[in-house]
Amino acid sequence: MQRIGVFVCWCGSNIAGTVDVQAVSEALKNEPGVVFSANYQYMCSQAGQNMIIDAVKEHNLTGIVVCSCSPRMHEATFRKTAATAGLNPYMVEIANIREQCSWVHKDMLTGTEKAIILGKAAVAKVNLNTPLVAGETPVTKRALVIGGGIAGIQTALDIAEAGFPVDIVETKPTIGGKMAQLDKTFPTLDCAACILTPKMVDVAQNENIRIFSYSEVTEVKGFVGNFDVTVKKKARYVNEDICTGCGACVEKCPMKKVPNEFNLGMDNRSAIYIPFAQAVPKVATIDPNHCNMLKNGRCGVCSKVCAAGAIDYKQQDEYIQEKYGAIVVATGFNPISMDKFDEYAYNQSKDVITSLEFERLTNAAGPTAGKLLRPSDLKHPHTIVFVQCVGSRCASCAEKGKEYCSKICCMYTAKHAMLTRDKYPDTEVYVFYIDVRTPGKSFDEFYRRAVEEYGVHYIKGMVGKVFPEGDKLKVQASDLLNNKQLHIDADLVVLAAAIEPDKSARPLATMLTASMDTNDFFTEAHPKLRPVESPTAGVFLSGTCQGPKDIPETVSQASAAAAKVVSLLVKDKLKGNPCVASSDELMCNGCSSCERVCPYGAITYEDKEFRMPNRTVAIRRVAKVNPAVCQGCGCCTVVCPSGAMDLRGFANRQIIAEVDAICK
Amino acid sequence: MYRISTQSLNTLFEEISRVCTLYIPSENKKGDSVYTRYETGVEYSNKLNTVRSPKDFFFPQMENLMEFKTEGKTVQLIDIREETEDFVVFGVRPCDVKSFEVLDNVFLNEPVDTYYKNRREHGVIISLACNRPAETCFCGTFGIDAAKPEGDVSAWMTEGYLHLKPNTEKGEKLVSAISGILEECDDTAVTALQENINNIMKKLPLANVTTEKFGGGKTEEFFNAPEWAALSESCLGCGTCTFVCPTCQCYDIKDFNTGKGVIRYRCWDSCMYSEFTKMAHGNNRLSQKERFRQRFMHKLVYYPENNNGLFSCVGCGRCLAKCPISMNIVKVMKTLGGKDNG
Amino acid sequence: MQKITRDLLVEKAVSLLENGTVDMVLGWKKGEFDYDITPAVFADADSLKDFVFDDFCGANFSKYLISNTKKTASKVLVFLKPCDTYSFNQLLTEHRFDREKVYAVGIPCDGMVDIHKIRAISGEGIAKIECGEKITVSTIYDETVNIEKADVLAERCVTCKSKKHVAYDELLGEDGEVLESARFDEVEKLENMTADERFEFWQGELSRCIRCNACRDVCPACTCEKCVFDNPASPVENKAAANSFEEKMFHIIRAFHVAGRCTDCGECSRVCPQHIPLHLLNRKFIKDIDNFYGEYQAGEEVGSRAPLVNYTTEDLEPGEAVEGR
Amino acid sequence: MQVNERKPLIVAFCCNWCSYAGADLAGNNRLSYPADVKIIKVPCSCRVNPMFILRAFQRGADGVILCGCHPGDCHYTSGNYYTRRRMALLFSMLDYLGIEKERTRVEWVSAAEGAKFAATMNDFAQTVAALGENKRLEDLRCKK
Repeated sequence: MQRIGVFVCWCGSNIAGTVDVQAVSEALKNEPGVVFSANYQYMCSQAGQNMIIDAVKEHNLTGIVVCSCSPRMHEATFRKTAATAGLNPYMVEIANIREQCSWVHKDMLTGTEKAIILGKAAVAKVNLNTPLVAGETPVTKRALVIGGGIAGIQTALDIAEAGFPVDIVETKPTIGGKMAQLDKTFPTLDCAACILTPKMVDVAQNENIRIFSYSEVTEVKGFVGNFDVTVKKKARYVNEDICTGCGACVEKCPMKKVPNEFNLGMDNRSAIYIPFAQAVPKVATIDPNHCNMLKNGRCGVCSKVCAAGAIDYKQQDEYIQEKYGAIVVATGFNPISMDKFDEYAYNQSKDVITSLEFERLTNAAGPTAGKLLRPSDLKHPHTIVFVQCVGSRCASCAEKGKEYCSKICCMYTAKHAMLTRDKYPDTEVYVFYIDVRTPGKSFDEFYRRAVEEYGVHYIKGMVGKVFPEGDKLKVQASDLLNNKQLHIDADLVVLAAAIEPDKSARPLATMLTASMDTNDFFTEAHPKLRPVESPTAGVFLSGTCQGPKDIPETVSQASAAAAKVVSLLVKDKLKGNPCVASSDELMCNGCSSCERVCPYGAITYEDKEFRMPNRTVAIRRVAKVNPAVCQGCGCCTVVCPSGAMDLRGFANRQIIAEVDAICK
Repeated sequence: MYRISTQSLNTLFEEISRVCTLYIPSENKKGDSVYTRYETGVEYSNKLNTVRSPKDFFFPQMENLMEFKTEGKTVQLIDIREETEDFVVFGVRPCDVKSFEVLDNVFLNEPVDTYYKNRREHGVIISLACNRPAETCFCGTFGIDAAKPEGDVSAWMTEGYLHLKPNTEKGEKLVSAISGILEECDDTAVTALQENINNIMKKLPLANVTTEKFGGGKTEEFFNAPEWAALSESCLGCGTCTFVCPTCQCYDIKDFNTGKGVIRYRCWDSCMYSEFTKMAHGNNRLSQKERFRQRFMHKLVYYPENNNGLFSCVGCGRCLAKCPISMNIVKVMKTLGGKDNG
Repeated sequence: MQKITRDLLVEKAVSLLENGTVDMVLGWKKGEFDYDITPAVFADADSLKDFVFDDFCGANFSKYLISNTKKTASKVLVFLKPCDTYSFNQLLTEHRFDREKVYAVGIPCDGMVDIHKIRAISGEGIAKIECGEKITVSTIYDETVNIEKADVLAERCVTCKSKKHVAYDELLGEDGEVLESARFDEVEKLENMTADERFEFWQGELSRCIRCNACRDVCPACTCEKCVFDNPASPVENKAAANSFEEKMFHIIRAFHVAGRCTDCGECSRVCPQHIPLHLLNRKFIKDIDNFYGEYQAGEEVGSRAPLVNYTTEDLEPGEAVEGR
Repeated sequence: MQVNERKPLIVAFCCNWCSYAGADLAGNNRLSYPADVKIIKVPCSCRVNPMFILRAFQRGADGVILCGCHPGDCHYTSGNYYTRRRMALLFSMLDYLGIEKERTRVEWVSAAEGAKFAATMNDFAQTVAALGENKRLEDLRCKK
């Protein structure tokens, strides 16, 4: 029989406001096994934890029930407390009387009644708890970073700096990501390339970092500390090790009419290409969809001009298998498609562009060499209308856009407006907005400068319609503050398109068994306290794959993720989850059902000798669970008809005890 | 002796059920005869045997004994027995009547099982002679006369009439309570029937199975007999034989936690089950052979040894008909009893 | 077509025993009457004198192979009717015995008869039964009844799903075909009733259960070392049903545990002393599995992946299951 | 308390990774649902044995709901796919036995769907309340 201590937390008034904590601790006193029951303002505080430690010693407690907030908050805390008090950490159960009781019920009587029942269920479970000891597994001291934008670059650099090998997998032929396409960065207006490209070079030169560019992750197996990952290196038809990046092939390639992705299709590139001058790795890639040699075997110019002999038309996709201890997801974002926003005439006029296209138009390395010219006629625009929140904060138009705020648009639009007015003071700049959101260091000052010093016309209201007429774009909009309709003849309209997670994120999440929210942003293990970890152990989040972020935020999260990875990789061994399946070999039939449903291949079989009646011996095939590989889902326990397979920490008896207690 | 026309059988049942609850054999949807509480419309079935034996009336498969309730740290014990009322069971075959004697020896000797005793005292048995014994019948082996049923009231079904003869005080009381619909008669018709039955009994295929070789004191002789292995070879270890048997009396006592208290109940157990009489040290019969042997040794050796030679089998034939693999006491007796047996 | 007779099987058994292929024969042993046949192990040619083969040899030997293959260093000879071969394969899929230790002889089957059905016609006191297309029953009361075999076929044989052997080392006679049987008709009939009618039907059927466990113990899919219903450590362990809840619990769990593994051999219903149509529970699962996840016959192939240890990403939702049939 | 105000009892099995977190989120956002719903945490919906569901009914539950990650999002990759098959068959069997199919339900609730969790529980509680007391899978011994 256990000696259980019950500790009811008030959580200030969070619980005590709706649950009579005194009544709960009194009621639970009479439950079987309970020898001590108390309540306290903040059980998670040092004083609260000390109270538990003292009670364990004073009352020789063998089990602890804490009625408090969700176990997702403080189960780990109280397990540590138990360990400090000399108890096995798995002798602790949490009754969630905050998130699943006091916060969802309003009436004190109802809340108290339910809290008591939840407490009883936890007591019933602890009565059947057994001390559990986690197994240990070695850690592969290598990290994988998926995505080579600024988030991936920063994470990789920080991990490498700590002395661990890191691989970056990037789908594009070069790392750099979206930041490489930007012109200037707010609010300091320093040039994006000037601050990014040195980091890219650092990556290339770091001995601890390998770059798999033009590659993607195709399979992830294993678990924290021991991931087995398959990376597909797509054939680029150029031997990376030999190519010097001289560019002779690019120059001579006869196929020069391929839309240039890097400039968002606003100019063309050749079939063999290097995305931009500072690309890392600086090697050429042949676009198989446009290369005549690959399509019909007629050409071969690049091969002829390549002095290094790096061209290899027969190159195949290559699959690389590697083991990693940790995985960082840094898959980034894309602006959403403007196809559904007919009202802005994006598909009808070349002069309606997105903000990212605007970045390329103002970038010295862009299609117009940095001169702000209209795409349609390459004339200088005199009236520019910026439309904010295109597809963002779109609660009523979820089929077109996103409900969330894309966060970065207010600031980059202010930047665009300011830079335009700075370089071309003869240009009238209008910005239509719902709200201007500028929380951030020096952000509001930046925005005010745009309005006050640069004379940008900020108009609260949305643009209803844009339509081309002659060489003008007719903009119909409302000015909510002055309550009037506006008609502006614009030369250029710039849409601040919402951003969304990269499309590769969803299948990747499935491979990683990492969860995502409904917008396909990765879910963090805790929104406040564990923002760079995914709920899947060993998988970390960096940058905009987790939610919209600007560069400084991305970089800080990237470094934070790196710190988490490093703190994982410095360990020689990892304590596993002791709540794993185990098979009672006396009852096991060896039928293989469990093996078939195990997603981790944790179950194997062995022929085992059993002593039978009358000194006979029988050999039977029985299941064995590898506790290091088992992740504790419990799927096997249900397909096992005899119940030989059970799950530690969530045993049949324990769950049934909870059911019984709840239904009493 | 009394009689009533078989056409007035329902009148008889109505009359008895006016006095107290009456159970009669009646056919269920599957064509099996089962004891059914009589009410208007329930039809009597003349089938030889009910699927379940009438031991259920005195020793039900499942019976709540008492209840515990806990209040804080105190335990309260509650007797949950309800007062049993008088009841009548009609149509109990001579073999089944004999089975009550086997059960009585177990439950009515010290320490007396009051649950059983209570029901036994309230039950009135109207037995019925077997006009058409089955091939599986071997009551004669155990000295039971299918033509002379015992019980509180004996009954015979002759051409056109049901004859009744009270044997006990309870029987007399019942007959006098319904005497209004009975007519007195002599025993000519019954004697003729008995003779007929006796002739049939001699012709039954199992008529020559004898208990000669068995009885108390034979443990040494049979316990290690090599034949047990082959006999039990294909036994599935199910409890069918024990549960349809009128004399099997083993039970287990268990507690059921309702969440609000604990109900202590008993239910039939079967020596064929792997957990039968499992004790703290483990199980004393580990193989099906041992469990199989236990059942027949008990019926043919241990029980008679402790009960003045009375065998714990009445030859009703239910296990012969119901065993999924057709292994049964007759095959055991014939195998162990030597060539001459049967 | 070669007629399969008792003598043919004995001849086969004797030759296999004598040439050393096997040292043990699983077969049907003669009983007291013409119908009470017991599965038995025959170790030598001499003992085979009690071997019988007739229309009462319904018992499925597959399950006996688990224990008997462990007892020999040589092989066990087993005679398998078509339906038995499915159980045989299913047990192999679940690694329950060593295939190398079995010599399986497939024998055709034109259906077994049900003594309960015969008795319902002939009455008690059966003295002799002569099998054939016409069955002649004589009683100890000097009556003789002629019965069409078709009228007294065992329920599972009436809706026989296959005359084809899916496993054997040697086949006697000719193999048959998988049949289009009407085995789901009864299930469908129940499905078409109202919920109240279904409840009443099953309440009535299951209330007769005496928890003798015969259905479980005979079932070739129920081969657990220790059944959850026998294991005192299990929360459902019990020796008798206290009420209708426990009756349902037992039968739902029993059927669920064999769902996707049950070959529909029908032994459960055959042995039930209370004539509960247990196969209608198993067949419900089989029918649902066929409808929800595509046709699947347990035991058709060794090593096939049973529906409950398998999935597709497009499976129907539990909420659609009732309508989805 | 009045007789007709009998509150239904609902047991909700929630997987640790999605639905339990979804329930927490409902709490964080103070989205209320009936207190009749009592949550039992399991690592994955695939941990739920049909026996647990029957047990809940035996002990007096009027409805049992199972919540897991959306298909494709299982923390353990495939657990909820097995859940889906098992429960489809179990629910169909319960219906076959004449037991109200509305008393059992499976819902996929992600960690982000606090609102869906609350709405689901409100709806289920209402459905179960409308069915009244569970009579067809009850064990009278547990109801005293």
